[in-house]
Amino acid sequence: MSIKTYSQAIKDVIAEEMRKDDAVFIMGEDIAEAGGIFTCTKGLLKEFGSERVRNTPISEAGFVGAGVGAASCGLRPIVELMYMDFAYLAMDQILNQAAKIRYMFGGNVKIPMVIRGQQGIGRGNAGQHSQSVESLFMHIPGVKVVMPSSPSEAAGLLRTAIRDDNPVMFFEHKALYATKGEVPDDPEYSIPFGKANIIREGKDATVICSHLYVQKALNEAEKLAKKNIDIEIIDPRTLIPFDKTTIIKSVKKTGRAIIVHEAHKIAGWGAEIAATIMEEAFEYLDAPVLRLGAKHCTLPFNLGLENAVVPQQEDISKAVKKTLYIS
Amino acid sequence: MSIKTYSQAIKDVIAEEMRKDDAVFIMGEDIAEAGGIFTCTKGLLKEFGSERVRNTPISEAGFVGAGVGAASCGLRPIVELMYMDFAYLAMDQILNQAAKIRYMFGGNVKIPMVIRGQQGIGRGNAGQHSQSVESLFMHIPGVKVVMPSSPSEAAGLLRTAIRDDNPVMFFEHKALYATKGEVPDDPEYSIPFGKANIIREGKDATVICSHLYVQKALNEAEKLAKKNIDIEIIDPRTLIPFDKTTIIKSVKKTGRAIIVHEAHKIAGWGAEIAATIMEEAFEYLDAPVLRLGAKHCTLPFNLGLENAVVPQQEDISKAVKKTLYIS
Amino acid sequence: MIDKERLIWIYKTMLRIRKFEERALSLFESDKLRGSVHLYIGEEAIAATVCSLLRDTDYITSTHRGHGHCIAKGGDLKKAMAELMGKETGFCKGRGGSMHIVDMSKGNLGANAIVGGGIPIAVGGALAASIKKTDQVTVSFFGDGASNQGTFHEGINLAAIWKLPIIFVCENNEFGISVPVKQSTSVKDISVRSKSYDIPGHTVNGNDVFEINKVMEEAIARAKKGEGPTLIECKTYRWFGHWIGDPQLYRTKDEVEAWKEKCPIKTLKKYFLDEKELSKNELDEIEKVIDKEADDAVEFAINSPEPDPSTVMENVFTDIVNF
Amino acid sequence: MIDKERLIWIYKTMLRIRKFEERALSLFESDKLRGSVHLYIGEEAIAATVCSLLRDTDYITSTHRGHGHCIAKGGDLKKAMAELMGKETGFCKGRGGSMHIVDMSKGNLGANAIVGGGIPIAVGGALAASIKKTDQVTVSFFGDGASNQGTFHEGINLAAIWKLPIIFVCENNEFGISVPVKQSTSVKDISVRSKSYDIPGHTVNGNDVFEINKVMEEAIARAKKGEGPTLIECKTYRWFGHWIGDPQLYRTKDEVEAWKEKCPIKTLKKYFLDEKELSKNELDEIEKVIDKEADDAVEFAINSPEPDPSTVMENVFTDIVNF
Ligand SMILES: Cc1ncc(C[n+]2csc(CCOP(=O)(O)OP(=O)(O)O)c2C)c(N)n1
Ligand SMILES: Cc1ncc(C[n+]2csc(CCOP(=O)(O)OP(=O)(O)O)c2C)c(N)n1
Ligand SMILES: [Mg+2]
Ligand SMILES: [Mg+2]
Repeated sequence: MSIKTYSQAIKDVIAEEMRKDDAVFIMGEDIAEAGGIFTCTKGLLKEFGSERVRNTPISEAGFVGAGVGAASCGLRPIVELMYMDFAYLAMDQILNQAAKIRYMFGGNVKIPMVIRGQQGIGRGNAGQHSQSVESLFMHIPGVKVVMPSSPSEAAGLLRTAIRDDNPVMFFEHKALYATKGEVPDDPEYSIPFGKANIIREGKDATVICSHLYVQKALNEAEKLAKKNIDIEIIDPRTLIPFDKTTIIKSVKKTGRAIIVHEAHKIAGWGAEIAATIMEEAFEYLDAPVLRLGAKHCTLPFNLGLENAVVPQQEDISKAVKKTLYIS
Repeated sequence: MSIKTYSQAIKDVIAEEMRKDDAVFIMGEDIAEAGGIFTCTKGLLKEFGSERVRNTPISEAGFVGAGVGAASCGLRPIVELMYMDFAYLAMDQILNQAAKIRYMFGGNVKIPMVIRGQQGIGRGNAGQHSQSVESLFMHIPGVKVVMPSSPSEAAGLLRTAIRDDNPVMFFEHKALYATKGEVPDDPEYSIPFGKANIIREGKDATVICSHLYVQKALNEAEKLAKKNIDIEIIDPRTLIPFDKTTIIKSVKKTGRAIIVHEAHKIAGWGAEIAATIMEEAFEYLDAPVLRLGAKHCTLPFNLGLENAVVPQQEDISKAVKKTLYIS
Repeated sequence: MIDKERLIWIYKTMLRIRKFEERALSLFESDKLRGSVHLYIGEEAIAATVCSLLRDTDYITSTHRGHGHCIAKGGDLKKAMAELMGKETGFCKGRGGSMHIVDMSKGNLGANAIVGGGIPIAVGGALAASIKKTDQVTVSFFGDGASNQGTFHEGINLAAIWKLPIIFVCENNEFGISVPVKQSTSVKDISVRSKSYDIPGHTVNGNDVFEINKVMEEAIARAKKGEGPTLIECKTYRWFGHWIGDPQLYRTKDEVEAWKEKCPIKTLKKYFLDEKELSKNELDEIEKVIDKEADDAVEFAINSPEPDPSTVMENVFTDIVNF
Repeated sequence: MIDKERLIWIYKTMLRIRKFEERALSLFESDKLRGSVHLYIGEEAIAATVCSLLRDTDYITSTHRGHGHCIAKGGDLKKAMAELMGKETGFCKGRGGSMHIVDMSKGNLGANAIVGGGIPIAVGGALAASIKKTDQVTVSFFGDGASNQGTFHEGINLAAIWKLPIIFVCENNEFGISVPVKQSTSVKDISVRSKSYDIPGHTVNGNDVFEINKVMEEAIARAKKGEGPTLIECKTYRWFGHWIGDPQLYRTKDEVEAWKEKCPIKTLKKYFLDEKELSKNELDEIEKVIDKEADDAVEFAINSPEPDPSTVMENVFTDIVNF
């Protein structure tokens, strides 16, 4: 085990996988000499050279598409989007091309490609640089959707992503890069997709969350514990594929569920999980599944407003109590 | 009243609004001389001239963005996307620009703009020309989302869209263009956004659907009626804004709900409605809300496969019976 | 320079495309085939000549108007026709149809129903060759309309700065559906746009195999020497409507007839006869063989099974099948 | 030709931008201001000269590096500084911050945090003017990096075929964040890309108000005559890091210092003195006034109220507020 930041964990896995497999390469804006504006590719240029560590022009559709083509032809590109908000500029290449090619081509091509980058609030970057866009990619078939919430998950899930033979959307969170945590030194350490992480066991209500909300939920769990409320916290880790089993099992135990995400509430992934829980565990539910998500509002620049848009830590306890009909 | 097709209804409203308001103009691929490949702009060039009826190059980001700019500067553009699948090419201009400008700019600009076009299956157009993408636009704040299911709704909702001061995503369905129906002759006829349409009253279960599934649900309703099952059918008509009131009222009456759409089930708008119904009418539910939507699979070319992906008419009755615990 | 053998190959290839599409057209008209079918008839010289210079290991990306590219790159007529009919034996097992034909065994990275969508993908193919240090070249085919997409600009710029072994072949057939080039495109010769990337650009008669061959040979040599991309514009014309049933109000019958006079197949046939490279008998024999090949493709396609709906979820991913 | 009055206006405007940003920098460094702040210092000649030729009714679109454009277009320093601080009194009521300043009253259609995102919007502004048959012109400002976005290509092509009254002003400051132009861009002079649209293209010294003025005057005349767009590349340099704290490994201190010697403000000041257009005293007086103006802006911003969180849902739409 080593203590690493989330960004170090990411960089180390990229480097290890590039050492092991010549087919892996990385491209994106400012990732070479500068090492990425969030330092996730620092030092890679020096070790692997400019063929495999490429600065791109500011041409998101162009270089994501080049990743799709390179993947079709046997390479395993990692494409960094500086902000996941910029995925919109490459949306056709992601959702009409990368996601659909294998299927439309009858299985004759595979697209082993990771599109990774950070998203979310926390740096006052305003509306076009603070979104959480993972839900969009959950809806359209053909891409896997990954949400690491800690350094060890960043490492374990990224390794799986790089080795996956399919397009993977890998959503980092800007406010997690500096988080430190233990990461296994095993250069084969990986976390399978589709296995949720039970962060904390509990019996009174299930809180499903990821990214920043894992820590926030843990903080609230302690407070709730003092009031004899014992919550279970589950981080799905991947949205596609999704670990229904673990979540349904938990809800059957607790009878109550709350989903918390930074993405907008309306038509966000919380809706999918809530609807699924209802479909699969209706008779076990003692209260409606609740969802906490960002208001239906562009992320504002001002800090106070920003906080008014996304769920706050205390909202988790409030929601838990609501499902327990405690006022 | 006149009997019109869905496409005629659209064309007539565009023409009427262009006559009334010089600020309204339309642009898109092949909409001028050719009148649009689905004839929704036929004859407009002749009446309004090439300043206000413009063929565009195949540059979706460019001309959608030009719409945003023209709207900022006081015009009321209608932008036709030949297939809504191409919205991905203009995703940044739609979701980062049109949707956010007013908010980010503190309310100092308005973007009265309609982006319209057709989507869906039915013509063997395969994966990149058959999607139903409305759910994506429901999730990101700042655009209204409209789904007309009949000629009169196409007319009434499009008029409201053109007169709305906000960006409106107007989703037509390719398989509806030839549908005929009565359309009021009143050149002021409009349907407000956020008012669901109760297509059929019933007491046993609520079926929420739009586009092609309205007719399919009506067909099944007849069959079910013969078995003394009386369903209520509601077409939300607009997803943003969404008429929660009508739907919750209905579910409180029937105790059962089924949502049917052609969009993919996973993280589709059905999930949002299902989760909302649970939140607001939990204690009235006699069965879990069910969702029917396309499988998590790219739309295939082959007709048999295509039908295997999207909900079939009979699936509606099956789902209704399931919520009634009738086997 | 085109040697006799290659010239005959080009001729046969053009004929193969023509005969294939004539049958596709009649199948469509008799409702045996559905969906979007865009005919390449009239433009055959481009795909045939370009691909006569490529090996199976070289890559191409194709368009919505992709039958010609597929066949010229060595694609099997049977699998192509089966795909058009949505059959399990087609190139894509009936999942893709006319607009999504792929043939990896011949280096065809696939057709694309998004105008301009294939350009960055081709750049990626060339990037793969460059990273792997192979001598593969990539050709990206696209239309005049596609040259107004952002991907054209982004893709060529990428290829130019990275000096990738790729050739951008713009098939300028005067229209994007109903819109004439001059209404959509700010330059007369699209090859002028090469200047934006500091790469060579050529405009040639796209119905003339010798002209196309000359610039392609140069472009391939350049690509293989690591000097980067070339943009080639081939001026041509599609004989049929954009889609079957297209009223074609945007052009006159006379214009179409005049272009039919410039038929690349007829021209090359005349050349063979004039130069006494091939006799009338030999040419008839070629035609007979290809007619048979095309008929066999139709028969194969018609007799092929439909895909089994229970397999519909296969190949969304390489692994997950159930959700 | 620049008359004395306009030249003084340009000088004052450059100074206003400079002084404004110096204060923004120190507020940021003392943690009084957060978010993304991109300084225009060193590049002031472009915005000031270009906007000296525009009226309030003319439009501009701006970028992530937008303070200069906003101020040059007549934007109030107080509202600008308040916006940088996220205050209710800012141009966007604190919703937008540095990267989203807008000022419709002066024809500033807004900054944009998406590189290249403003180009099609500017085309739309010009389209509106064209449809309404006004004589408004639109200027779209963007960087060298933006010239590799698809929107650059699509936007200029649209403007060219529609002969819109618009001028594309590329501020080539040698880098897109850490990436030097020659690593990202396939041409040395970005103005060459005008050839792709059959429009005039000019490369000028972006620190020289006279050079910029000359090509801008031509471009505006052309726009007003209905002859269509012009592409102008202004070569310049940003003195500070891309963001505050940028380690700037991509360039040397010497290089930065050499560019500081080319300071457009210093140059114009020297010109005024050499030509005896303004005395040292007069120049000092100008500076004093602007220093005060900038200080007042800071004070105004600091003393302005934060937005009320209960209003956060306002202006998602013009009408709906509750969901
Ligand atoms: C992104 C996108 N926009 C629009 C279309 C609809 N469309 C299909 S083919 C076509 C015309 C293409 O013109 P061109 O590139 O010249 O190719 P051609 O059909 O003439 O061979 C259009 C607009 C599309 N398929 N994709
Ligand atoms: C679409 C998009 N991609 C990437 C970025 C991140 N980014 C912000 S500024 C910048 C560099 C822009 O370079 P240039 O256009 O030359 O403008 P400059 O900053 O040099 O003024 C980049 C890559 C962005 N904001 N938008
Ligand atoms: Mg064409
Ligand atoms: Mg720059």
